[in-house]
Amino acid sequence: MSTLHTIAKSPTSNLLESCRQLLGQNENLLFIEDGVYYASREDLLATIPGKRKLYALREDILARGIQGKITDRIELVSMHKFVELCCEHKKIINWF
Amino acid sequence: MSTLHTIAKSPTSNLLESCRQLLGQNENLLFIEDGVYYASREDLLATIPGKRKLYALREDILARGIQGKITDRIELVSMHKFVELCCEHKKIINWF
Amino acid sequence: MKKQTFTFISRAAPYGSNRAQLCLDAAFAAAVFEQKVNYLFMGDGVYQLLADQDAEDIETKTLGRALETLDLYGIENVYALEADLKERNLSDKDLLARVEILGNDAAKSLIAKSDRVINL
Amino acid sequence: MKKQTFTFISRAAPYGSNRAQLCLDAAFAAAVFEQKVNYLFMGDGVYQLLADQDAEDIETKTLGRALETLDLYGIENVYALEADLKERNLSDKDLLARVEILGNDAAKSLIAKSDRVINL
Amino acid sequence: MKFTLVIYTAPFSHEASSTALRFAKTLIDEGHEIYRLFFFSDGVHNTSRMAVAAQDEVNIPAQWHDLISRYELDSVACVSSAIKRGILDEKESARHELDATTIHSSSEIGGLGQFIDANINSDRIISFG
Amino acid sequence: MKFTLVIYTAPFSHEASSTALRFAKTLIDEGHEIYRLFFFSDGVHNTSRMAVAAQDEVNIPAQWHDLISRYELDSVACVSSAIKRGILDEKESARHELDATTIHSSSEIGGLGQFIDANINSDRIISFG
Repeated sequence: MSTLHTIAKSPTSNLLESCRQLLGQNENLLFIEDGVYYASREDLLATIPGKRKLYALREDILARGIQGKITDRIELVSMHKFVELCCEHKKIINWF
Repeated sequence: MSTLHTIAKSPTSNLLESCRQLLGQNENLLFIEDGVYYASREDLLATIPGKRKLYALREDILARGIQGKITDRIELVSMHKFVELCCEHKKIINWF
Repeated sequence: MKKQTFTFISRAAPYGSNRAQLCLDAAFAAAVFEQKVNYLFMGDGVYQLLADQDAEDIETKTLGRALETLDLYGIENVYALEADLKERNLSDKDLLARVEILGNDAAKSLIAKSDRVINL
Repeated sequence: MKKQTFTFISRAAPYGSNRAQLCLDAAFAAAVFEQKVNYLFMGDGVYQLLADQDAEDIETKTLGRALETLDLYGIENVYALEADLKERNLSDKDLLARVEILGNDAAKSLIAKSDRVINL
Repeated sequence: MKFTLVIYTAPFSHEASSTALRFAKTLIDEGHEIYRLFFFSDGVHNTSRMAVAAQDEVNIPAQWHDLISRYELDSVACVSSAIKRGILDEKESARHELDATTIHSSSEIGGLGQFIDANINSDRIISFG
Repeated sequence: MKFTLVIYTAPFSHEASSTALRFAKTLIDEGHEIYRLFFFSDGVHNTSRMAVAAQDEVNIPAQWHDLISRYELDSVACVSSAIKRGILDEKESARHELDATTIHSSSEIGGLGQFIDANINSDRIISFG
């Protein structure tokens, strides 16, 4: 029952860096929209300690054709799972 | 009669870096809107070789209260001078 | 009405977009409805705190003036992120209002204690 | 009608915003009016070139498919910036269309030879 | 669970309103309650009844209207955002001596109080922008 | 010199349309010719006749309308951008069976051909976004 952060812009936005400044222990991340490009950037994700769960919205990944480039740490999720993640986390912080 | 580049977003946008990739010899830069924060960032402007002219729109500087923080390389210009600069340069490339 | 702790994170520079004003309007509304309000300036949002703003020539309301009224609305917990001030070469002498400068860890615990986080 | 050289710089990722589509629409119009058109993908714009795009599930037109028709419109000078591909770990094997990969200096001279630069 | 969705961006220019729409449909699919849709800033354009989409494009405001009508959702366009963007109901249109309304009948114009109320009374708030 | 201004963003959300307006006034002050104003993407909202500004705020669409009318400027809202954003003239409104127009009478709806034409026939093109 911790916090879910969503990130909706590409790495050019530096939103992950901003998010990381406020990211607590055991808080999880979901990449959506242009944010899913982060899921293909192992170099940038390396700054997020491993015990945090990293999710990315499948439909946004497929739209952009990056399904073959996703790093192992990412779990692809459906819109249904997105809703479920919102229920499982008490607080949601949206970065856009 | 070269090219004038305008930059309209704050340094968080990395627009100056993008512009620099395409910045030719003797091309000049004008910072407007949130782009004027660049005029207070000597560290970032250091990447632009000295012979280029760097301008910033005075009304945007005054709005933001950064008139005391502008580096020496910057020439503050009025809207009239902005128009004049557009006449003096054959081509204008707008970064936003 | 239940009383909750709202934390507003204002990350946008003033004037270039309406985001800074939007965040402020929402915080004023939370205060009017007697919620507990924290206001955190982060990223380019710290530029909102600069003294000597005057937006008359760009025909806009001067945002800095509105920030000076935060405490009139009962918003007294106003913070700015230290790292983001430093990155922009700003120190507390440049700032218009009494804001508390926070490190990332202090900001994290502020967020952790909030019920709602509005992040603009 | 005078014939001019237009260079379109497309810097936005597809789908997240309408910028990529906007730039393409403008370039198609220039081609229809028989202007000389260069099309340069830069920054996040290089993401538009990825093969295997399918935007059906987000209920949008698949932009990659439109890019494949560039040459049908007579737009044959299609370029991508090498540094921006590299930063995103992309190589020419990932790309859908025949694009010429340019270094910054080659791109600069492309721009220098253009009459109009539309930069989105 | 009770959800409130806050939408900050206009349709057609950003993916966010389309993501929000799919998220809302999924909430309903799964039996969750939508406490309120709150359209803020450029998001108010999602409530426009004047938007005409191209044939190969989804008319997002029309889809919002269908969803809101069908499930009788509470849908609010922030008044200060709306009127400066030309999103007007009968009352605002009359007050400003204009001759037409532009908001879909399924949404109403309301104040930031409804934004704060939604924050207090929903289990979850998600912002799309 | 002959200038064309291209405006990509909506008023009230971004400074760009306000900068463009001040730039246009300065051009006129200095005796330059404005060949065309071209409103593209969200920029079409600058031509809305339905926008009602707050008392302490400049009504940017109204100011554009005054400037365009007074100096009889050529002002075009891109058709594909406009109709999906609910910016309609009489022809588009009738064609889509709507009951109102939303564009100021001083601007017209036109195609991207007018964007290309402006690029060809102006001495300078400046984009605001």
